[in-house]
Amino acid sequence: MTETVKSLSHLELGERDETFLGSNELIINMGPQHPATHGVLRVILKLDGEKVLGTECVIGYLHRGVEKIAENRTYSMFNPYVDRMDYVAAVSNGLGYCEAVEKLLNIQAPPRANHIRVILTELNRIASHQLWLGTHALDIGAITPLFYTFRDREEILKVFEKYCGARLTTHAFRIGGCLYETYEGFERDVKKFCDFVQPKIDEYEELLTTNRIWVERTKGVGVISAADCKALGVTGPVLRASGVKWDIRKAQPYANYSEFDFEIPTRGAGDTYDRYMVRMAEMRQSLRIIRQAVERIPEGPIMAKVPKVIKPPVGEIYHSIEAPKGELGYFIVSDGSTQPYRVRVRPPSFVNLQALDSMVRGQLVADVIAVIGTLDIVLGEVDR
Amino acid sequence: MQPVATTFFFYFLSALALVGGVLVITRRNAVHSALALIVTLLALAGIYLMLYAPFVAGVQIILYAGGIMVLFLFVIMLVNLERAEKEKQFNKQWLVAIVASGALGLLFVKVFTESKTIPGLLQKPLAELAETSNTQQVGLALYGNYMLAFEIASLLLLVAIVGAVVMAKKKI
Amino acid sequence: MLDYITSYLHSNETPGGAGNMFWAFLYILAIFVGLSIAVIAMNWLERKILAHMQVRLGPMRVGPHGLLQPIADALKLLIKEDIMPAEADQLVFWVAPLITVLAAFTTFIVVPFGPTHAVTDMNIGILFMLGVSSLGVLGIVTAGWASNSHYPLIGSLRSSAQMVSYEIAMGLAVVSAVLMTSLHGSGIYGTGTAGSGIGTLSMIGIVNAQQEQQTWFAFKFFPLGLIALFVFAVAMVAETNRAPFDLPEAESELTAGFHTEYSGFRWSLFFLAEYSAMIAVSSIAVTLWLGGWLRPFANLLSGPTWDLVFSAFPGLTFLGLAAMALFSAKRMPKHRFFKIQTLGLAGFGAVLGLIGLILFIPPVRDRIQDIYWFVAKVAVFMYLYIWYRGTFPRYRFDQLMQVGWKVLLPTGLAVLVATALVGVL
Amino acid sequence: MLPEKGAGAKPATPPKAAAPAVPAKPTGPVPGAWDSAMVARFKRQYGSGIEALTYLGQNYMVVDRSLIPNLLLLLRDQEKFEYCVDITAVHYPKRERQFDVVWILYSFEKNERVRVKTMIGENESLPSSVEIWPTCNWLEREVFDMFGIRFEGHPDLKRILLPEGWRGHPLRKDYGIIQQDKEWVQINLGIESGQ
Repeated sequence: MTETVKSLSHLELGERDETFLGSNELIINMGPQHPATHGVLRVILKLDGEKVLGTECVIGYLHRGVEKIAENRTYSMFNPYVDRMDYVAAVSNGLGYCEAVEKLLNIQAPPRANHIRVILTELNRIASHQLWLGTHALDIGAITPLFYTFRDREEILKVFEKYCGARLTTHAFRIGGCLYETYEGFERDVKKFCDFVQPKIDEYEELLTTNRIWVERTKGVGVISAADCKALGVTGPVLRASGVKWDIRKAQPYANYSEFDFEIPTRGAGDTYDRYMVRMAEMRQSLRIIRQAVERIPEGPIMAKVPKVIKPPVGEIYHSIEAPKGELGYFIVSDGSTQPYRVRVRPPSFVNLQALDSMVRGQLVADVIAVIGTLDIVLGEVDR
Repeated sequence: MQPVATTFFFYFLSALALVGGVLVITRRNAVHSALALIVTLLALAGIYLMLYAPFVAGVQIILYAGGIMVLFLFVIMLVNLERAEKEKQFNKQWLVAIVASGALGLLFVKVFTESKTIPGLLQKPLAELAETSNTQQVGLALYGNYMLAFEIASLLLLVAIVGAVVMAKKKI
Repeated sequence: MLDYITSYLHSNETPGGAGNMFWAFLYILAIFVGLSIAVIAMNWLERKILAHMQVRLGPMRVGPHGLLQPIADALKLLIKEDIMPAEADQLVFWVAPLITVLAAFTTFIVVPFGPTHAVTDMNIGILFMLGVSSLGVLGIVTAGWASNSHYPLIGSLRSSAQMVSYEIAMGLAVVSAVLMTSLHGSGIYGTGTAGSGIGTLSMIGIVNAQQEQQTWFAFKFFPLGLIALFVFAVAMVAETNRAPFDLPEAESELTAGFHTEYSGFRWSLFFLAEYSAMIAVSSIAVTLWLGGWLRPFANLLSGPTWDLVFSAFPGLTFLGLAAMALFSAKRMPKHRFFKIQTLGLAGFGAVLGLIGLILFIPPVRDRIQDIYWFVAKVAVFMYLYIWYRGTFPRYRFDQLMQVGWKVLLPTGLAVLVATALVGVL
Repeated sequence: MLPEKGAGAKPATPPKAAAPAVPAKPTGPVPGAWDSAMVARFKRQYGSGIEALTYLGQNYMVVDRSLIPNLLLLLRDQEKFEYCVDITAVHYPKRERQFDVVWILYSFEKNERVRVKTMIGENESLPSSVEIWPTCNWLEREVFDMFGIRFEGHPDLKRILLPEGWRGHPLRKDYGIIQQDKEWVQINLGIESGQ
């Protein structure tokens, strides 16, 4: 335990309560196997009684050196590794990587491929938000939403399985478009899913939104202001819940998002309740996009003309997409050979987790678990 | 309600109370003595029942055993016990102990013998307090002629509560 | 000896009241058996109902529809090794579960299943129940302390603080109900019936008062009774550490519950104590506000025909259960493996049907009326407990204390004062 | 066992954008000069130290190491790049100043993204930009963890992903892909080797 105390030394602590009874500080170690830390995250809490004075996150338990591996694989061989980072939203990882390399190769995926990509990414966003809602509600004590959300998420995983054979780490896209043509009945399944899940989202809201105890446990908990979000580089639903109307799908559209009309839900207070509302609204917006995309899916090739051996010209580019957790960016440096010289992944969970300390300071221990839940972090992406 | 085998219950309960009392002072571990104290209090509640005072017995269980003893245990747990256990338990002052207990014993004997001669000492013979309306009688007495004492006592408690809050409150 | 036994039969007092030790012992035995059956049933019901609320099936494997699951659980708990932590305090560790179970069971001495069906009719009935249920806190405090490890200690301190603070709210709600036994109120609120005028603490007395005043206290002085019932209902959930107030055992919290160090039989004692405390506290609520063993609409739909209809209810419920069992037996898969289970289920259905028929025989039917209605009302409260667990997230500890002290206590006081005022006006 | 790739097939193009000597393939897009009002302002202020380029529509500036702390401050305050997307580094063992440290900045108002690159040598260090953007705290720790580039003024510069006692910086080109700090593994995990 001594080395953790040393590492906490730098923490400038919140003001301590000079109580009459002079309660002593407590250093508690939460994780890395704690049930509510969504994977292997270890949080060292410095407590004054029940109040949190300061926290420090110890990460790296799931570090697999993805960026080092990238330098020893060819471009298309690295594709499956990308799904293993944020294993909950694997499809968006794949989309980001493929589009980055396509940008390097200066080629454009055909419209049909783009439509398929948008449909699958938005389905994946709903699945990721559902998983988030289930586990987040479970941490705060509501047992039932977990079963509802996982039952509905199962439908999405079935569509993935039918389309590309895998449920979670799908490896659905290839550089230049999609490899698999949509199975017949794909549109029917997706439409059926949309109609199936639309009332289900209202069902989640019925359970939680006006539930007094849920409101009391989430309103005013883990507040972060818009300025802090920008300074800490926090993106995604957390940023939008603090009132910043910014979404890469609108700001810098990629993969023909510009053709679909959808809004970006934002709320002002930047607390756990607002992040919950933003993500619920985002699920509905994703459904709108999917419905439009399924209607207008054009015929045509699904793969652009890509050389058999991908050797992009020398140069570097940065391409980022709106993953369910925030801005997921790929900075690829190519030296003209078949293997990337350097692939840097900018993971949203890693940067959002950094905001945990400022959001939790002064709150109670029970809120630390609620805030970790609301940040929606996936440790595969944090540790890479 | 005709009394049932009172003599047996009387001796059993008073023995229980005595043993509990002794245990309270001889136990080295604070929690054990607290439990022993609870046993004595419950035994007392039993004896009250035998004196046809069910209301007092009920209150005894709720207040003493259920309320105060829980707070005793709270305090015992929060204050760390190691220090208390190391200190010497008995201060070996036998002489003072004998004198004090002797005086107390004399007092009891005096009161008991006198009560038969001076009528007013134990006002009413026990059985008279009708068993069914016991609570009503207590209520009437409390709010009737002992109203003032009742109010003063509640004021005192209020002061104690305010004091406790002031002490424990972190930031006023 | 024999006449000692038969002498009680035609007396209309509770066995305790009549000083008849033999029958009192018999009643205690009946309550023990009844309670353990209820706990077993609750265990199965909770898992099944909670499962169906969460779109899943619940235990299905052990016996038809998991009917033998509670027995399997009980057996498992008995066989499991009963570890006592090394430096735990032997005596206190051993005593703690006993205290909780004793407290949970002794409350049933005064629970009135019928005008004469209670072990004894203490004239301080409700006071006794509250007192003994507050003893349960001691068990929890000592359990947390005896396990001699950091987290159960904090867990036990938290749960006892919670129980102590909700006891007060419970007491206030109970006092306002007791007030109603004597006050009839004149003017607009008057119930218009002459009552005995003297209030009573005894449980059977309270139900008799409700019978005389021909109104359940929940509906007397219209909003007040209901508010008092609501205050009591919330406080009782907190008192038994259940559903939204089950903070101490919350697995996502840092502190574990007070019974983490316990295992095997001792842990099952806590489990038993929790369920019997739930039943005890619900029976207080039923006796005080929902007219104990009185059948619903006793005055509205009075008259022999209605009596007949209502008296058929016990038989009908059992026949309904039997129908359900037989129906699901029919729907069991035809596979050879399921043969025994289908037979078992059909047999269970037959037994239920038989009980249903017996309950239609007039002498049995009249005697069972009181107990049936009382148990039915307690069952409603049990369902509420499970429903809470399915829907509510968990309160944070400070919010939990805040609800107790800043919401329930003032409302309890207000209802008390209001009842007194309305009663006297 | 993967064939050990040669130490970097070909040095990347030096900033002066000499034509890449790839024989058969037609020359790919070449980073062209990028001039905008902002670049002009910076050039006037700092003169030689800045070289603004654009490649495939993405603008970036190669900046001399000395300008780093105040140029970034300028970018944040005047040019409203208040969101520091990412800090990373690239290791070119062949060059005399081996590391490229890259800041990726984004401005919400102008909806524009820019990259600032600077080159530093083996054991040179850089002023930390945690005061400018608090998000750089973990990002710089990761660059230090993976490349060994020290950032002065960083509140708590220590490894973030790798265990604290680990020796070696994996993302350097000379750090083999199967290489491991065997000693750390033996001491802490008590197993012979991680492979």
